[in-house]
Amino acid sequence: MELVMAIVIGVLTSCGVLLVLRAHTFAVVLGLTMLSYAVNLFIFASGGLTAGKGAVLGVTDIYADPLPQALVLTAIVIGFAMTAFLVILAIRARAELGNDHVDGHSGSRQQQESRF
Amino acid sequence: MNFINTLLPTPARSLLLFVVWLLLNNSVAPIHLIVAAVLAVLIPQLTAPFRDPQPPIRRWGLALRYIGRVLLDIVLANLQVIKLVLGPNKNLRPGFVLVPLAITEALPLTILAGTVSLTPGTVSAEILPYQLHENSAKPKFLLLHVLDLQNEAELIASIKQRYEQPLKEIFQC
Amino acid sequence: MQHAVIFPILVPLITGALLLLPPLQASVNKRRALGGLGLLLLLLSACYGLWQSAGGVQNFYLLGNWPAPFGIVLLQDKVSAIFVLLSTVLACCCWLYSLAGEDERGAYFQPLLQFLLMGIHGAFLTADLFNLFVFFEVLLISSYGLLLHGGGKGRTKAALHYVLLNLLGSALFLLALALLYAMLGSLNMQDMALRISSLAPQQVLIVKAAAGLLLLVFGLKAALLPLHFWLPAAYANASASVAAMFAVMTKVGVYCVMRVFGSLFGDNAAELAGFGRDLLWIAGLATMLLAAVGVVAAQHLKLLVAYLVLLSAGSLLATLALGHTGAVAAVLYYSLHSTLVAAALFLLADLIAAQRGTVQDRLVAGRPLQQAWPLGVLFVIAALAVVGMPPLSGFVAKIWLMQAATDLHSRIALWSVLLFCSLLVLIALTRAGSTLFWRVKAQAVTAQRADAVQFAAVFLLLLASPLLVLFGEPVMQFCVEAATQLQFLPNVRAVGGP
Amino acid sequence: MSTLLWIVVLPLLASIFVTAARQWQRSYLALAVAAFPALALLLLLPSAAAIFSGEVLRYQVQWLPLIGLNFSLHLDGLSFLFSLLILCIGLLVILYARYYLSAQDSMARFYAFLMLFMFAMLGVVLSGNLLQMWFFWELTSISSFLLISFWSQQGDARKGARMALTVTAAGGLALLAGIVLLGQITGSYELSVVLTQTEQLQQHAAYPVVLALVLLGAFTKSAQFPFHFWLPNAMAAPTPVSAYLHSATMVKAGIFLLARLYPLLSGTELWFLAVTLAGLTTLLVGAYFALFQHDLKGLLAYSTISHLGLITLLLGLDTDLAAVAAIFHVINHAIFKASLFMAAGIIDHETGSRDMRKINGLWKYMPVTATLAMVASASMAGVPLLNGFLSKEMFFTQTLHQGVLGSLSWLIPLLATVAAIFAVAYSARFIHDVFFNGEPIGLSKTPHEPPRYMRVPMEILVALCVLVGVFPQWFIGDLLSQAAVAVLGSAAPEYSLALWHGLNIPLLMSVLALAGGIVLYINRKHLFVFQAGFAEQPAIYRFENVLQRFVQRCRSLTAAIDNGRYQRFAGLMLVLVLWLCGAPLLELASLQGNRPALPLDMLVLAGAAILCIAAIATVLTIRQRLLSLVMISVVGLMVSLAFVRFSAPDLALTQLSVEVVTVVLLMLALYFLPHKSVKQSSPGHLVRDLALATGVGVVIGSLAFAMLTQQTDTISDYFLQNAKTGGGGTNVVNVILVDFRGFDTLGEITVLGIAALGIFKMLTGIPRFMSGADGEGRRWALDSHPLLLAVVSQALLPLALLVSVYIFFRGHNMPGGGFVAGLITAVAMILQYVAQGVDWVKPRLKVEYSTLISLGILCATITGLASWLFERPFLTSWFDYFDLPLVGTVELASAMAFDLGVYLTVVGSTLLILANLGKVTTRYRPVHKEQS
Amino acid sequence: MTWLEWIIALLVIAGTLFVLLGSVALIKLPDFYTRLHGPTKATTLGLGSLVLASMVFFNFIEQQLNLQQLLIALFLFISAPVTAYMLIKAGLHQKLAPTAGTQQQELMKQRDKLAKGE
Amino acid sequence: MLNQIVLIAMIGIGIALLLNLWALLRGPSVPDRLLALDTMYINSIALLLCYGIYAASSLHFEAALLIAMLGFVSTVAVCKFMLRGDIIE
Ligand code: NA
Ligand code: NA
Repeated sequence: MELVMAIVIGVLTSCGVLLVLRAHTFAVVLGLTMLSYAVNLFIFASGGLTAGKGAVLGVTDIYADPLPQALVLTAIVIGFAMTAFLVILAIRARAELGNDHVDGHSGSRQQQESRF
Repeated sequence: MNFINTLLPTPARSLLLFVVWLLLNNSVAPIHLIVAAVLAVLIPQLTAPFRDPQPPIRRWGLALRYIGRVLLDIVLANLQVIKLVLGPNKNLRPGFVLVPLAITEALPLTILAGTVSLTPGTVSAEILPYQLHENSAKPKFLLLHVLDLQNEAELIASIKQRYEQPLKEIFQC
Repeated sequence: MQHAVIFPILVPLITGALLLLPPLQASVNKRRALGGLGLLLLLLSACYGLWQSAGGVQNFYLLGNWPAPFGIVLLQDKVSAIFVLLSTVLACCCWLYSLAGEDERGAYFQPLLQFLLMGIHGAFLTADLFNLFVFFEVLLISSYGLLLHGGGKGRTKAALHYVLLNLLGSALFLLALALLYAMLGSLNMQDMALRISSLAPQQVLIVKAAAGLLLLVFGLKAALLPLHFWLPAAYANASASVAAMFAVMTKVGVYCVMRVFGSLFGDNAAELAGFGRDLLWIAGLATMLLAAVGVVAAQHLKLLVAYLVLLSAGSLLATLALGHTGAVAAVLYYSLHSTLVAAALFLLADLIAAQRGTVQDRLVAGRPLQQAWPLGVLFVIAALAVVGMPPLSGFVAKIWLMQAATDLHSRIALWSVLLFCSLLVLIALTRAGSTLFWRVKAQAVTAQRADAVQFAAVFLLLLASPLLVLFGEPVMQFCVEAATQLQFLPNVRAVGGP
Repeated sequence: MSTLLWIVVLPLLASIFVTAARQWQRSYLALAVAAFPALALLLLLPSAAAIFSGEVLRYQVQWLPLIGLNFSLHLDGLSFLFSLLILCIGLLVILYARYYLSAQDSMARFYAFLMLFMFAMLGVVLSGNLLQMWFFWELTSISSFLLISFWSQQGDARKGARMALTVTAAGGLALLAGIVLLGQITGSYELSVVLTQTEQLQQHAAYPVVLALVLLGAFTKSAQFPFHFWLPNAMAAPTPVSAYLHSATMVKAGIFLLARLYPLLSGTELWFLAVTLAGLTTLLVGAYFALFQHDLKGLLAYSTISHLGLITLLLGLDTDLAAVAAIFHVINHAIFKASLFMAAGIIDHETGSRDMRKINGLWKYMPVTATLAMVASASMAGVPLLNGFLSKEMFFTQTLHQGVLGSLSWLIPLLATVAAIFAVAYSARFIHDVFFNGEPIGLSKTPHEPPRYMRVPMEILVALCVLVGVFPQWFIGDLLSQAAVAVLGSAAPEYSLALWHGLNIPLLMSVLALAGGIVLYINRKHLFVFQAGFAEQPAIYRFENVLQRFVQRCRSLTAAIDNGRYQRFAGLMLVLVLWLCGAPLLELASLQGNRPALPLDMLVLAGAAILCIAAIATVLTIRQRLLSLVMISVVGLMVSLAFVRFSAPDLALTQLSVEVVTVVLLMLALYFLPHKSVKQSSPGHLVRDLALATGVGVVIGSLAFAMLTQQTDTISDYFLQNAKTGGGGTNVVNVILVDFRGFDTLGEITVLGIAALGIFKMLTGIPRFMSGADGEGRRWALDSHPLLLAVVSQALLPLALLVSVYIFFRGHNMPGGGFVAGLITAVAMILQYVAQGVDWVKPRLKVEYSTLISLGILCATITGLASWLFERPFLTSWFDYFDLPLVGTVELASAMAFDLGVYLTVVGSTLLILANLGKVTTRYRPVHKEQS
Repeated sequence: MTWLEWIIALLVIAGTLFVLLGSVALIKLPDFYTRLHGPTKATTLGLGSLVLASMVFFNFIEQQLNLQQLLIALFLFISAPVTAYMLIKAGLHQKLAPTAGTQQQELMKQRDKLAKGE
Repeated sequence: MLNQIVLIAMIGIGIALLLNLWALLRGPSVPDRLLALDTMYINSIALLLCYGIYAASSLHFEAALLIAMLGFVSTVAVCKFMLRGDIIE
């Protein structure tokens, strides 16, 4: 099971990274969302995997590590706030700069200068 | 009576909330009863502005019967759908049907459209004309998509008779 | 007054929240008054904190009354007290400056400034790594809002890059946190430091990866090469008092390197002791060089100052990499000096730009300044301070940084880079100054005269520089004590333990 | 000895005073300013007795002992001599400047800068601490910058000043490095200590470095070759400045430094060679180029360079007497050069030109000035009976007695003679070309004698030239000997100051120089033609060009690195991740740790497969944005299910509700963004990104695996044990959120609130930019608020609120809590917006969202503050159980109030964001014809 | 297995089959409009029987009062028709082609006129 | 025995989810895919219900309820987007 989890995290990270490196804000937003999935799973995984019944007292006698769960919750909320901000910022950039390129200029110029 | 009207402007809604709260808590303990009652009063008050006026349910018995009939229809008709879905696609006779409407009030109409969609074989596609603004013409047609359309007239009649008529009576509209 | 430790976080939080209430939304004056009151209280509590910490005790504040290391703990020591006071003083001046009208050039300036302070102070005070992340986010999101204050294409573009990179950084921070929690089983920095010495070899390597990530994250905040990308554009485009306020933001990164790496990878961290110093050293020096080149290359004053901020960040981290108490003390002093002076320069750049018509702060001939004499004097003072020329604080800071290098190699590298950069900055600033003040092209036009509060803000910021020299002895002594205290890790498990 | 302090500080006070008194009448102002250095002089002179008897006066205050910088003054023979020069010539210059400056010039500003400079210069020469000396050293650079650029409207003045500052400050930085290194070697910066460490220093491996750095400082300041070029360009300064800075003070600071550190640094081969060669070259270069200057001040500037070279050369010679000669020449040069600069100033002032090709025959117009200038020139040329002759004689003598260059040492006297010939020639030119040589050409005014008092300073100086020249021992004997003692660090050697030392080689050299100089001057035409062949761009242009090129280089470098490309830096950051995380992983023997693995099940495998495929599909469909949004929703759903599967119901709830809000948000965003994007990445780019993405994925995945298989002892047990007893809740995750780590949550909701504020900020005044049709070019449908949706959403609202309340209250003991409850409420409200629009919702909603945020944050904070009433730290929780009749046991907990804060903030923030965004999209909706 | 368990098993299996059926319909049926029928009905019904199974399980086997699951069914029965309605509206708006044998396709075009009340 | 049956049911639902994914990837139109996504939401509820029986735990009920409530909202939002471009007007 751990291996599957690790692979999922890896795949999500890869996809996220690939999207984060695109030139359009929308792709980058999705990439960051994907990365945050990966990160959340990663934090979650830091407590180890438990197939018990959560961290609710009295329901079970094997408890999952509650702390990483609490951390993930915080991370999810903060991630949401940040994503929301970024999305609106992307809109504003589109509106003000006339395109949705991450660097705020049109595609044709980008193609000539697309160097890493 | 007046007091009750201001306290519970929408009794059906309050009742629903009361029951749902108990369901949610799986309990009829006194504390939950109290809370359910409070919420059943409070929430409708709070959400009253967010509710367009709708005709009230006049005939509760009929309403319950209607629900039962719909549930039964869902189960029975689903069995027919099994055949259609599992059989070869060439046997399908899909089609669009325009059902002229007798009821025009929003809530009954919604229930009608919902019922049609839930019962297998038909899906409500459009309520025509659109209610774009307050002066729009009242709804006249329900456009349906039918999975296996054999007899259009029969289908229309059955919908009007099985669902539209009872709804008209329930809401007295 | 056991609660005084948390004042620097709560005062801006409450002020910021109150500023959002409808009565304050309606009136500019009420908003300003409340904002000012909040800052005043904050200043008092920062001073009190400094006074409290001067006693030499490390004050713990157990949030929720949970014993360490289980609950979140705030730690007030000399280092955090210094930085809290620094950012508060800075904020007061920026706030003062903004009163000339900048604060109303967009919504929510006052509350965002308060929340930014909350975030910064939280980062300075917390002893919990995850809590540090949370406060990072608080300060970042406030800074995003502030960066966009006033609107305009340049700001939007700069903010886009700033936000994107920082979001990546936050993700990395979380990865690092998770790894550290998984290996060390705790989030309290001091507790983690205790646990780090008893790691299995396999775990050490994983912690190393986490430490690398942390270094990246803090490097991003501190704008270390090649993670500095966001800084020049963001600072150069931000509106004046925001840019000035941002001068302390890179210091947050520096502070975290100091605090987190100092405690986690301190002397008792076995084979992880001193982790990252080599990297910081190289990257710090490279940052300095790049920044100095940027300073020379800058075609307008705000960008120039932005690169100056970068330069100071590089100097701080390179010096920090030397790793001994003396270096840390020098870093503390240099932080005080560079933050305030850079902030003053940002504000000055704005004042100058406002009086030069369409050319703004671009370094080309323009129309004469309306108030050339007072602005010129302030500019000269700020320039002297930033170049590190006597009689202002820059030279003391520079000498101290130089003295921090004691072995041959670090001397050669640090001194040559530091002095070379000083020279480049000098060249750039004399060019800039002579262009802005002396190369006059068009006829004088009556321009907006700078507001008295604006002058006051710049003056107050610059006043710090001579004061840091005149009263250098106690300040420096305090820095040394703070650095020494930083080296000495309190046993957090003994605090309110079960 | 606080008089020392006053001597230094008085000019600074003058500077401050004059700034305050800038409205005063010019003469009064000058007088008042002069009073300060005059007073300082009065304070200095009484110490002469002590100094001449060999005492050293000190004054020390602790200042910044941590870096070794103390305020420390040190008055010995050398500093006495220099202080005297600085104060006396300073006084003369103040007087002179009173008449020199025109009515347009701000006298106050001039005097302020001049006094500042005097302060700095006195500080340098009186410093008893090396760091403090550097402090004043740099101050001289700065104040001289201000003085040179006094006429800042002239481009030459600005450039000249910048050049002078750049060169001298660069030297200053080197000097600083030298001093710090010196301090670190000798363990102190105090002169009194440092000067005793000669042996220790000279045997230290870093001695050559120290020497090089210090010499760099000294040579740049004293305009030694090859750093001499700034001095001629500093002539753009007002002439009183030149008379002061470029004759007697600033340029002598370098010489002073060499003299000051003479006991410490000299005596080694390296010193002799470096200093001698620099001095000799400078001597020759200066003398040679002086002849070709047409600008009066240019001639004097090169002459100054040459004389500075001469003094440096003397300090480099390996005889004690050479050092004495050097000091002697410092005095003499100061006197005659200051007077010559003043002469040049008068000529400039009265003729309006400094071009020797234009000004001729002034003897007729200003005979007194001409006489004075001629005497001073003669002194410069080394004519007997004048002071210049004496020191030059000593110089010649010493060139004959040294062995610095080994077998080539004979070159030095030879070249010295050559330089002397040139010196005579340019002095002759100064006299002949200006005061004789026909009539003036094209002058703007008719020259005449200057105002009476403008000539006084010159008269005094020229008188000194003669007096010293005739009665050297009487006038400066003691001064010189005590200065020499200070330089040599021991008793001065035997020497005699006399006009006549008999017929000897030096005298022969003098005669040769005088005769040769006259001959050379007479035949100068040939030399001028020869020199014209090498016509070069003036130094100032070359310097500016170099600087300009350098700036351009910097620009292209900066542009190449900080190219404004997000992708590059994001990529770099990820490469760093790969490196920093990958490197330790490579060392890892095995990823597998000690924790027992969970058994695999098919369902999880299926879920993982769906998740991965959906993630990849998101990437593949990224250019059809709506589609990739749909794909990523699947990922989100699967992540939530994973949380359920692995015992994290709270996470699942949160993830699910956040997911919906995010989707709604992204939909709103899509309205503004293009629905499809053009391909922008080249294949190479893509391959590289793919490789990077794979690499990072593998590294993070491996780390995850390594982490998952490691068993660690964590602090979590404490939470499990204390959640119920200490936190009053059975849902440990929730208790952590609202209690153990409630502070995190407070920060988290603050983040959410701030994000909403920031978003509101961004949305106000956003320019219009939106599409009138979808990606395929279809116009939008008519039905803005479908009936069915409207009715159902109205019906769902109370139900959703009820569920919110339920989730809210159970959160403490079961999965749920304020955050999820808040999102459910928010989503239900959003559904109202979606179904019926802003215009419908807005009037029905009485509360401002920002107020909700504020109340939420305040509610949580005040809950935390309440614990202060019970003398507990912030956020200390409280809970209790109450037995109520009929109702049963009820738990009340402060955590609920805290959670209420969370709830309010979440609702407020989410709605503030979405409702405002919705408003914006509608405002810019193009109106369809059919609809109107 | 007790008879109660048999009932649960039966309900679970029926539910699963309907769920599967809905998903198979999604794959198999020829056009968007016909595919829509599968999930909106079969799946809803399948879910209904699973809810029932769950309720029986918790109330009678686990012996705890548990009627919450009803709410899931309630929500579903309220929302499924709206989802279907919105989806088909979107499909019609995008003029997705119905399968060849579809009767009265002209109604799709008439819709625009009827919508405006003409 | 019951557990075995529920497990098999869960695998059946898992297969249904995979089928949904196939439909989602195949499309061809966006409404088609959206339909697949919506079905996925509903099937997830089914899965959670079965899992509840399997684990004899009602802890997952809220998650199912939330999917029922919220999955609907996001599907509707996407539909609204396709219809009007603007989901909140
Ligand atoms: Na002439
Ligand atoms: Na809208």
